[in-house]
Amino acid sequence: MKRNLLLNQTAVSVDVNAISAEKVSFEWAGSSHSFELIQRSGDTVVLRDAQGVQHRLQVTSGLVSGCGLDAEIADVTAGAKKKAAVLGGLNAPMPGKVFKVLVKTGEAVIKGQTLLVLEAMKMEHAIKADKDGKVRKILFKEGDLVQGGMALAELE
Amino acid sequence: MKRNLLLNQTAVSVDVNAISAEKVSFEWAGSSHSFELIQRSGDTVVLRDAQGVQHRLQVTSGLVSGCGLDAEIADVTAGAKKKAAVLGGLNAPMPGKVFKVLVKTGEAVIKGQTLLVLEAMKMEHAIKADKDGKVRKILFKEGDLVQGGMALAELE
Amino acid sequence: MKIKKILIANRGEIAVRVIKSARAMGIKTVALYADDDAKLPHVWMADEAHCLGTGTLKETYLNQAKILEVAKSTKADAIHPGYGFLSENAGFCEAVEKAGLIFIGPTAEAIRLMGDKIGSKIAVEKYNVPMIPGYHGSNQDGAFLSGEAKRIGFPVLIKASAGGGGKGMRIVHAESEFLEALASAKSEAAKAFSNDAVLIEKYVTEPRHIEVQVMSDTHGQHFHLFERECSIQRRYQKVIEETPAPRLSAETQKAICQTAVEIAKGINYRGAGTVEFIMGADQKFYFLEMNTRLQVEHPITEMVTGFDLVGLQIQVASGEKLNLKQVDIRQNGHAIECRICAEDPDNGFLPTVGTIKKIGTATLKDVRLDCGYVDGSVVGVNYDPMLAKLIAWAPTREEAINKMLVALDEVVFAGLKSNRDYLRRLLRHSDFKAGKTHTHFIPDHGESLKPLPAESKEFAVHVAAYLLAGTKPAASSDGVATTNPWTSLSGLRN
Amino acid sequence: MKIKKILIANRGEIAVRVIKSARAMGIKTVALYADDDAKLPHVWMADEAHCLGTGTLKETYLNQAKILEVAKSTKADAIHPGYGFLSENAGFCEAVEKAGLIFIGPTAEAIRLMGDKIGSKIAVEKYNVPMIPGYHGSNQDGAFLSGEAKRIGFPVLIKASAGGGGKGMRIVHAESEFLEALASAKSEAAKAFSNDAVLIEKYVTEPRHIEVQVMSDTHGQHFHLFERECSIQRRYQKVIEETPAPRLSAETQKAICQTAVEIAKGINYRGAGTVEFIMGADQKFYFLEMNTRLQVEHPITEMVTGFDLVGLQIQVASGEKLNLKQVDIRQNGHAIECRICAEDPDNGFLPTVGTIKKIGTATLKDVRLDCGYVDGSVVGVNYDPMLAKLIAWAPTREEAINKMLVALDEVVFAGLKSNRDYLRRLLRHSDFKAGKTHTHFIPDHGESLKPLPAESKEFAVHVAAYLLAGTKPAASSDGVATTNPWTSLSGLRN
Repeated sequence: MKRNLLLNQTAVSVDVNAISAEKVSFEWAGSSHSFELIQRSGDTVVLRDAQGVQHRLQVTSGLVSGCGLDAEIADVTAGAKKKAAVLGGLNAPMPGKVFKVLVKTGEAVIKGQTLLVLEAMKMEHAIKADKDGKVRKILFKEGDLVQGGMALAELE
Repeated sequence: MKRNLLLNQTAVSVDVNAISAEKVSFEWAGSSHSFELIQRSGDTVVLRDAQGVQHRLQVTSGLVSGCGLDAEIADVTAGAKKKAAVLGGLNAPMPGKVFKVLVKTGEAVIKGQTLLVLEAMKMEHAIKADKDGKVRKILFKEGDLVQGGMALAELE
Repeated sequence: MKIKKILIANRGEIAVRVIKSARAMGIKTVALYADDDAKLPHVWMADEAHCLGTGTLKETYLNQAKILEVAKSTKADAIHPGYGFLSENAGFCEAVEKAGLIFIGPTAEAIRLMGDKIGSKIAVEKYNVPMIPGYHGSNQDGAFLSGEAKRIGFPVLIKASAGGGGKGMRIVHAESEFLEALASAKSEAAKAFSNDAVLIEKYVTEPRHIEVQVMSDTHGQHFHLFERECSIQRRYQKVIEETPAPRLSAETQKAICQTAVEIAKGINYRGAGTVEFIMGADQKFYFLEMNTRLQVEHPITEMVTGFDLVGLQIQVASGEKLNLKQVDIRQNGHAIECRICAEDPDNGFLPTVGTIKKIGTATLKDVRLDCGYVDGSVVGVNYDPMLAKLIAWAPTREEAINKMLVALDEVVFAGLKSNRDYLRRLLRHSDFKAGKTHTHFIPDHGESLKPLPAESKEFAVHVAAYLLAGTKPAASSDGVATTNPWTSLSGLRN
Repeated sequence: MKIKKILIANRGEIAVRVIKSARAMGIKTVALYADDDAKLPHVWMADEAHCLGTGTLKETYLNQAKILEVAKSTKADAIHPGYGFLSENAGFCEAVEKAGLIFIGPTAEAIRLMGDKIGSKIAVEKYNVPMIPGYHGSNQDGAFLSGEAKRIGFPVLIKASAGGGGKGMRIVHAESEFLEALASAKSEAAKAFSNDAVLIEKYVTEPRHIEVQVMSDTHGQHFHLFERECSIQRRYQKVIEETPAPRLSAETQKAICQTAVEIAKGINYRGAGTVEFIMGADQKFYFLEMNTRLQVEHPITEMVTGFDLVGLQIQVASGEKLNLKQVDIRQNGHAIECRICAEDPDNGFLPTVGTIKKIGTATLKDVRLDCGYVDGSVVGVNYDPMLAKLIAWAPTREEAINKMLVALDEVVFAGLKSNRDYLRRLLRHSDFKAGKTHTHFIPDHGESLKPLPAESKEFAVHVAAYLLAGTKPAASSDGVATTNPWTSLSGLRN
C-alpha cells in the first residue's frame, strides 16, 4: 500500500507492507524497515526497531521530533495541502506591513529594481523585480497588512 | 444559593450570592468574598480578588492547590460521595493483605486485643478490638487482599 | 574500560535518574520492568527494555539470574543497581563481576562488611570513629541483652543487625518493656532480613540524623561531598533532607566529614557511599552505619556541589581516576529535598493508592523534580509509596524554604492523597524555620502540624476556584449544580 | 530600602524570568500587558496585572506615563525594565526615580553615556581599554567619512551611533560602495533611533563576539562574572551563546574580564551590565559597546557561576552591599544557550507566525527552558520572534553540547516552523564542536548546515511514528487513510 507523504515540504512516498495498531513495516529510502509501537504516553511514542532498540519521538500537530531530527509530515492524499508559502518572486516572504510602494502601475522596471518595501519584525525587506518588464498591478497600498506568501505585484 | 461541599473530607456549606462564568461572590467563614476569573490555562486558573490581587491555583480531579494550601473539594449534593475510608475501629486503615487472623468467631476479646494483623507496604499493622465483646464475624481469611476502609471483623 | 551500555536493575525514579545521566554522557541504557510497571516512564526512556514477568519481588526485581541473563543478551557492560533491591546485596555484586560485567557500586567485600550493623561497627572502630555506647556482640540471649540495656542506661534502641529503614527497630524506655520489644523486633527482623540478630544502643534524645556523602575512585582517592541533615522523619523514614545541616559549627562539619573520609579510606571503599551519624544537642556525633549505594536524597548534594553523583559513579566504575581535589569540592548555597509520598499524614501516614491524574510542573529556577511516574500512572501497594522527590536550591536556607513552598504549590499530584500539604506545614513551622531539627520533630509537633480547619478564610479562594472552574452551573430544583465541574477544564488543556 | 513590590515594564520570557526571581525572594510583582498579550503567562504568573490597551508599542510597552501611573496605583516600589523596550532609556530611568520609585538598572547618566556609540568610546578610552581603529567623531559629512574609511582601511563597518541589534549597520568592502551603504545605514538609523549619526570602524575578519558580565553595587564594589561567547549569529543577532568562550587563553580571559571591571569602576556603574568586545584570531580584543541592562543570554552565566542575576539586580537596587569577593565568583563547567525562534532558517531566517500547539519539556538535569509562552499561545508579527531560550549545563563543553542535543529533541514547539532543527545542525557541525566559532559561522557554512534530504534513511523512524500514531487507517479505495492521524493521540494526553 503506497502512502504519499509531504516530509519537510518535500513529496515522498512510502510503500507500507503491513500496518496494525502496534506494528508497521515498509520500504523507505531503498531498504525495508519494521517498527513496533511499545508505548504511547501523551505525545510521546516509543518504537522498537528490529534490533530491539527503542526510539522516543514526539508526535504533535504533524511534527515528528526525536532522534536528533525534526520531520514535519502530512499525508498529502488525505487532503493535507502544502502550506509553505510560495516564496521568492513578487510574493511576501513573511507576514508584515507594506512600508513603501516605489513603482506605479504601467511603469517599466528592470530586473533587481525595488518595487515595494515590506516591514516586518521591525526590519525592512525589499521586494525586487525578478525580470525586466512593466508593472501590471500593485496589489497593495502602503500600510496594508499582508500574509506570508501573498502575491504583492504582477509584472507583464 | 447554598452549595454543600466536602472540603478536605469535612462537610461545609457556602452561600453563593452570584455566579457567572467570570465572577463569583459568596459568604465563607463568616465574611463575604468575591473573585473574578481572569485566566484559564490548562489546569491553572487565576482569580483576582476585590483588592486586585491575583491568585493562581490548579484545579484537577477535585484537588484545588495553590496559595500554600491543598483543598480537596467535592460537591456533595451533586452526587459526590464521601470517599474517605471510615477509619479506626475494625476497618482496614489502608489497602493490604491479611497477614494473620488471631481470633475465631465466637471468641471473647477485650478492648485493645489484637484481632488481625494486616500487612501493607512491607509493614505490619495490628487491628485491635475497640471494646470488650465477642467476635461475631471475621470477614477475611489470611492471605486475602483488602481495600482501605473495608470492615475486617465485627464484634458484638 | 569505557562503559557503553548500562543495565539498570531498578525501577521508577532512580531508574529514570540513571538513564538521564547516561543519556547526557552518551551511554546507552537497558531498563527492566515487572509486568505491572510496563507503563512507567523508565521503561520507555531507556534505549532498550526487558520484562521480568509477574510475581513477587524475588521473581522480578530481585531475580538475579534473570537480570544477568538480560544483561548478557543485551550486551550491557555494566549494571547499576540504584538504591534498595539488589544495591546492597554482596552476592549480586559478585555474580555481576563473575559474569564479566561491571557492578556500578562498591566491592562485594565492602557491601558485606557494612551490611552487618555489628560487624561494621567493629570494623570502623579502629579508624577512631566515635561510637555510641551499646552492645554489638553476638550473644542474643534475652536476659543477657536486657542486662546490657540496663548497663547502657535507658532509653535504649533495639535494631536489627542486618536491617535498615526502621524495620526491626524499637525504642525501649524502661526495663519492664524490654523483653516484649525484643521479641517483636526479632520477629520483624527475621521476616525482613532472614536474620533475627539485633544490637542495642544508647538512645540519644533530640537526636539529629547527619550523614556524609563520600566518593572514592579505584586510584586510592577518597573524597567527601559534605553532609546532609535528614532528621525530619516519620516511621523512621526520611521525609525532608537538607544540606548544609543547620546549626552546625564549622569545626563539627569539618570533623564529621573528615571522619567519613577516614572510614572510606580505611576500608578502601569504591564509588558512592554515605556514612550516617547520630548527633546530639552537644554536636557530639556517633557512627550509625554506612550505606554502600547511592542515597535517595543524593540530589541535594548535587545541587550544592554541582556534581552529578551518578556520573561520578559511572566514571569510577569505568576505572577513571577522578580529576578532583578535595579543596575544589565546595558547598554552595542551600538545598532542600521533600519526598512526596502517597500517604495520608493526617491518618497515621498510612499509604494511599490510586491513579495519578496530573503531575504539576515546577517553574522556578534551581528546582528539580525527580519522578518515576507520569500522568495516568497507577500507584499500587506493591512498591514504595514515594511518588517523587522535589528539590530546591537557593543561596540561603530561608530562600530555599520559600522556593520549596512555591514548588510544592506547583507540583500537584492529583488523583490520590499525598503528603504535599503536610510538607508545606512542616516547612512553615517556626521550629523548622529556626533550624530546630531532630528526628522526633514530627511526633513532638503533632498538634502544631495539624491541617487548617475546613472552614477557614484561607480556603475562600480555593472554594472560589472550585466554583468558577465549573461550567456555568445548570441549577437543579434544589439550586445545586448537576454537571461535573471538572470536565469543562479538559478543553483548555493543550 | 527593602523592595516589596516590583512592576515589570516588559512582556514574555523576561517578564516571567523576573517574576520567578521575585517569587523566590518573597517579593510581589505587577505585570503589564498589551491587549494582544492578555493570554500570555507573564500576565497570570504575576500577583497583579494591568492592561496597557491596544495600539503601537509607543502606546503600550513604551508608554512611560501609563506605566508610571500603574506603578503608582499598585503601590509598586520598584520597576524592572527587562531588556529591550525602556531598559536603556535614560529618560525613563529619570522619570521612574523622579516619581520616587527605584529603577532596577543603572543610573540615567550611565545609560545615556553608554547608549551613544561615539560618546561611549570616548568615555572608556581613558581607562586603557583597547579600541578598534575607527572614526567616532561628530563630522557626518559623506565625503569626510569616506576619507576616514579609506584611512582605516577596507573592509570597514558603518554603525548607527545610537543603535543596537544590527539596525543601521553595513559592511563595506570597497570605496566605491561606501556612499550608498552610508545613505542606507543613515536612513535605517534615523527610522529606528530618530538619530542618523553613524560611526566607522575597522572590520575584523573572522571576528568573535566576546562579552563580559559585570555587576556593581552602590557601595563601590565592581565584579565580573566571566565572559560569554556569542559569535554564532544570523542577521547580526545571537542565536547560540556559551560560557566559557572556547579557545580562550587564561591570560586573555583574565585581561578581558579585568578590562570590563575597569570600565564599570571608571564610570561608577550600578547593577548588571555587559561589556561587549570584538576579538580577532590573534586573541586581541577591542571594546565594542556596553549594554546597560540584563542580557538575553544571562542564564548561561547563572549556570556556570550559580548566581541569580535578577536577584543580584534586586539586591543592588535595594541598596544592599553585595556580600561577595571577586575570588569567590567561579566559573564552573560549561553552559550553552540556544535561542529557539519562530523563523525558517532554510528560507533566509524569515520569521514565521502561528499558534503554539505544544511546547515540549526538558527532562535532563541542569537543563533550563526560559519561555514566555504556553501551549495555545499565538505568535504574531508584532514582537520579537524568539520563542524561548534553552540552556544546558555540563562539566565540559562536549557534554553540554550532547545534553543540548537531547534537550532540543525534547523541547518541541509544534504548530509553527522554528529553528530547532537548524540549532541541532549547528551544534553537530564539526567546526562548532571544535570550537571554531566566529560571527560569520552561519554564512560561511551555509552548505554544510543544509537540512537532510527528505528521503534519507534517518527519517524511517519518523515515518514509522507518523504511521503508527495514526488510528488504524480506514483505507479508502486508493489505499490512503482518510482519518486524521493526530486526533487519536488527544485521548492519550493526561
